Amino acid sequence: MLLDTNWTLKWLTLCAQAMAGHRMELIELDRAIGDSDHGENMDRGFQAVLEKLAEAPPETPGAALKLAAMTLMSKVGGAAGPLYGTAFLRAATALGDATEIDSAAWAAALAAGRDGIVARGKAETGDKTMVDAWTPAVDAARAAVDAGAPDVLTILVAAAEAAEAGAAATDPLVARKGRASYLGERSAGHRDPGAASSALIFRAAVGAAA
Amino acid sequence: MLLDTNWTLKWLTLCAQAMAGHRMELIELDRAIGDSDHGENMDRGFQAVLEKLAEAPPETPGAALKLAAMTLMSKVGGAAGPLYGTAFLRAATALGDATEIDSAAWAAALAAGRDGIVARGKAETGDKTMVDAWTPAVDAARAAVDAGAPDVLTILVAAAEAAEAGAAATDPLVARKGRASYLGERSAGHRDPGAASSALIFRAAVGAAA
Amino acid sequence: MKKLINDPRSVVGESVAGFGLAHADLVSVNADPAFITRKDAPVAGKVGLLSGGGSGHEPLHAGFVGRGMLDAAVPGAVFTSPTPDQILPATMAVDSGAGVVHIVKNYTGDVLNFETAGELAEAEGIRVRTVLVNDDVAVEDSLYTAGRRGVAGTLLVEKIAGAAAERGDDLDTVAGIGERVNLNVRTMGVALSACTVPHAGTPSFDLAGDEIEIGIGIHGEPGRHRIAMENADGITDRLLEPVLSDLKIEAGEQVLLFVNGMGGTPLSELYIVYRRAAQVLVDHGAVVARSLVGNYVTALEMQGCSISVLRLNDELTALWDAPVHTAALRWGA
Amino acid sequence: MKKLINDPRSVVGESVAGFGLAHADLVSVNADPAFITRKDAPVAGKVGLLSGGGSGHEPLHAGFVGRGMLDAAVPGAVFTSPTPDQILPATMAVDSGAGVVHIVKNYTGDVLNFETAGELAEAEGIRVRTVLVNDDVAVEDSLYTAGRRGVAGTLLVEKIAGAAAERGDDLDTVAGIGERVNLNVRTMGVALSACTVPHAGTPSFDLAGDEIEIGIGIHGEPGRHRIAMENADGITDRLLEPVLSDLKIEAGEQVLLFVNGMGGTPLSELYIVYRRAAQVLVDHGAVVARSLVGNYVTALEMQGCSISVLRLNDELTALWDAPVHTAALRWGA
Ligand SMILES: Nc1ncnc2c1ncn2[C@@H]1O[C@H](COP(=O)(O)OP(=O)(O)O)[C@@H](O)[C@H]1O
Ligand SMILES: Nc1ncnc2c1ncn2[C@@H]1O[C@H](COP(=O)(O)OP(=O)(O)O)[C@@H](O)[C@H]1O
Ligand SMILES: [Mg+2]
Ligand SMILES: [Mg+2]
Ligand SMILES: [Mg+2]
Ligand SMILES: [Mg+2]
Repeated sequence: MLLDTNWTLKWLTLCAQAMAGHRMELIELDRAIGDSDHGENMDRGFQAVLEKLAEAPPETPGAALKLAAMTLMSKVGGAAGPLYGTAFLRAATALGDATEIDSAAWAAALAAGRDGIVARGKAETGDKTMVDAWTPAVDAARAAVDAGAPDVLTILVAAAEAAEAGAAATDPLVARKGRASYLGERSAGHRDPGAASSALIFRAAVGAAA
Repeated sequence: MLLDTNWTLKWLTLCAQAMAGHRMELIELDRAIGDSDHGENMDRGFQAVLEKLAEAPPETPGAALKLAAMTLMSKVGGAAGPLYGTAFLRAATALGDATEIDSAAWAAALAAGRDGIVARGKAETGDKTMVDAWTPAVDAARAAVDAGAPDVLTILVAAAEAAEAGAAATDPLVARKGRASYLGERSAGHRDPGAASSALIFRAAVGAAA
Repeated sequence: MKKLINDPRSVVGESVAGFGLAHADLVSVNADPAFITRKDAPVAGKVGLLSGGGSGHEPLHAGFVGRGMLDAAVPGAVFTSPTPDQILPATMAVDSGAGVVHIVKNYTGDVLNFETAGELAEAEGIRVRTVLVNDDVAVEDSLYTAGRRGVAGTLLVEKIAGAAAERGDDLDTVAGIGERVNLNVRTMGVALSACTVPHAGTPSFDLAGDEIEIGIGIHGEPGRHRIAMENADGITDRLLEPVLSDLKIEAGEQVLLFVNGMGGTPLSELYIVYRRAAQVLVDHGAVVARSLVGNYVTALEMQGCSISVLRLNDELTALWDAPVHTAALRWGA
Repeated sequence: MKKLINDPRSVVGESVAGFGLAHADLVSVNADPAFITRKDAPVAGKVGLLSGGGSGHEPLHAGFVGRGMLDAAVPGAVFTSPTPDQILPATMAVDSGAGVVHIVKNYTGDVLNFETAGELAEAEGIRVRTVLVNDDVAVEDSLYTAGRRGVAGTLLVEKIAGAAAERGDDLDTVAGIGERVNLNVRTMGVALSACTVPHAGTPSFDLAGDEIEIGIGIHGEPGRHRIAMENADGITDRLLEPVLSDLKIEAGEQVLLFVNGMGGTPLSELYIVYRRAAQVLVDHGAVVARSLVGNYVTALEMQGCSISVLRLNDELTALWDAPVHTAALRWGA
């Protein structure tokens, strides 16, 4: 299997469903160490993505991700909007005009997305941000490709599992970037909302390929 | 026994104690159908009366009541301040320079006090105000005098019992004067705070003579 | 009860002292008995304008002392009308010989205390005229009540009568204009939560999480009735309806729309109410010529608002627009 | 959750619409994308001043649009920074060719969104300078945080930079003055209660009846630490100490003292805090030359306050005193 435009559209649709379904959960995570808006923002943003996709259905995975990027940038706001926007934009750029994406290309696109987040947000691993979901996911995807995983689904599953583990691993951390950093030690003992939403996005990618 | 200056001072002292002791109870009554200040105002007012009495001890019952009247007028505020102030002032005027007061004179002083409240506040019996404690007390005192009660203590007890019954009888009434009247039917089922504080004042008069 | 206070008994004194420090350019504060006057009082030849009442409604009244509005404010204890021994010296302090107008909200306590103070002032040779404010349509004015309460409309009376006094109108004219404002303004309020009087320590009434009180005053008293929570537009319609029907606003009339916060409601919500109220007025054919939105006549930290509508005419509009320089209301100066 | 709203998702849109209706003489409102501009924008030859951020802090920022202060305000969703597609057209709408200063509170989201908008504006040929406000001493500015937050000091930056722009200063000068204000103001806040974000529906944190949060920001986030309730003087001392020591105020220096309410605290309590803070400053040898007390930079209906101290010099004082005519701050005009 190769990832195509249909998969991309399905992925974004499942992302929107996941954000709607986990809206309160993400709000609740952000309430504990932030300002209670992450779930609302992600839900609003991905609903807007669906509307945009319906208005002008894109023809390539890259075009779909670029449209998603621009929409997230203009509809999410807060820290997550520009960060996810940049991630999707860099991934789209990495994919170029390709209509079908293989494992290696997808792993590279994810890495480009992660690099975009780091470039904008300057967070390092362990700072208790979405980077703590993305970097394990990128590493797992790359490792699977290096190990010769032929099937892109394997890559997607490896990335999703790593992202979920990475999100869970933010629980004990003290935040050093973003709003949660204002809490200092009090941020420990809570999951980072952006890492949690990232894990949902990686899991949706598996669902879209299933 | 006749009522003298000592009795008057003791009465005002017991009034102050009663207001301090029932402060929260009067606040609570006023909270239900008013604005939660009656107990605080009465407590503040009678504490000030005690201070004034200590500064310049008056020589007659009338002078003591006049000092109390002026102090209540300037320290209680709200509806109760002018009404109690007027009542004490009219009673003081009725007593004149007398140093000893008999039953008939006391009953007349109470009636003058009640008339003062009615003159200022225009409330009728049954309007759910302090008048509903004062009028039965005045009537009971007059009736006891008319029945030939020789002892002023009998008068004081009759007045106190009537005031207490009158206050209790305000429970089911719908207020037609004062702040509680804004509640309309919702004022029924609560005791009028001013009637309750009046009953305390009449009861203190008994204590001072005991 | 959590409040930024030191002691329930020192709340008014310390707050007024802080007010005096923060606005020393505008006002003088007399600590005991407590009253606040315009820095330059008495203003030669000018009618003095004095208002007062229980504390807990800030910025009313002290926040409206200054050029073009009040000459003096007399604060009582929280929700307790002030006493004649405060009102009298404040009246004397702002009388330049032209007389003093007392603006009194219609509550038994306020009426009685101002009545006595007025008599005492007259005995001192000061001419006093009283303007009684009773703009609250929640309360029926009948034999069976103490009459309508004075609520948010008080600010409009103070501003407009203040402008009349400032331009040099005489005692009767200033009082007459104040009365005219009162006759042409109606208000209705809602509470989403109670407030806590400092010395009481518990909320002034108990309200379930899905209930609101319609027809509340500004003393934390319960309202006329309790209903299930509704959305902002529904509540706005409910408040505005009796205001408009009582005021008999007709198509083409110019009005001032005043959405007043009770203290604990965010400004953003007041603007949501304002939006609907303005729409309803326009649908009604009225012209919203002036507006005011904010927490001006409050009940401590109560959540809720009131809506006031004032029927304007050219003179009232001009007096509303006239310069005012107070701590809480300022323009053109 | 009881709020005067219709739908959590329409809160900002309806509130801004109401604001536009109530202040049609001052501002124009663009509904989609949402931004508010000065009625007469762009003002020929004048540097444009734009600020924005999440909603829920009203009157910040829209309440400060007008002569002598902001040319544009860009409201995001509640507690969510606005997006470049709002900031860019607002920037274009207020650029007269003299360039635009963006006043940005230091939060990751605000910084990133304004950064992108600034780049896009530059690409359109508009010169943009950014003033980052980070006055909150509760947060240490270190490698281990996102840096200090911008809180109530933002108002002071907007007022003073606004006066500089109004008198005709050029882009770099206006931005430089804004930065100077930021360098000379420090703030510290306390919450007595949380606030409830409309779309979240539950209070932003849970606080026992006898606890308060010290070192809070303006987004309903918990503070640096939680302590048992204290009286107003104790809390004031606690807030003021880090402000003064960080700012290194010395005897004889002139300061502006700003006691800001978080939205749900009565004005009377803010004056109690002001009273103590002014006393402490005087004891410290400082001269409280200017003051501001009120609910200006809020966190919805949160109870609590912040204390800001700004070190003044003759120029800053003159710019503070310069005329301003906005919905929420007005004098001399
Ligand atoms: N500098 C950063 N780098 C990477 N991710 C960040 C950074 N700052 C914040 N985030 C992510 O953004 C999430 C918060 O997003 P959101 O709540 O939508 O924005 P805001 O904090 O502006 O309210 C955090 O949980 C974190 O994962
Ligand atoms: N017109 C009136 N005539 C007689 N008593 C009155 C009148 N109005 C009010 N009162 C009495 O005053 C009491 C309330 O006093 P208080 O709470 O101190 O004043 P306020 O209502 O101004 O807060 C009522 O309970 C009632 O007994
Ligand atoms: Mg957030
Ligand atoms: Mg009362
Ligand atoms: Mg009262
Ligand atoms: Mg946010």
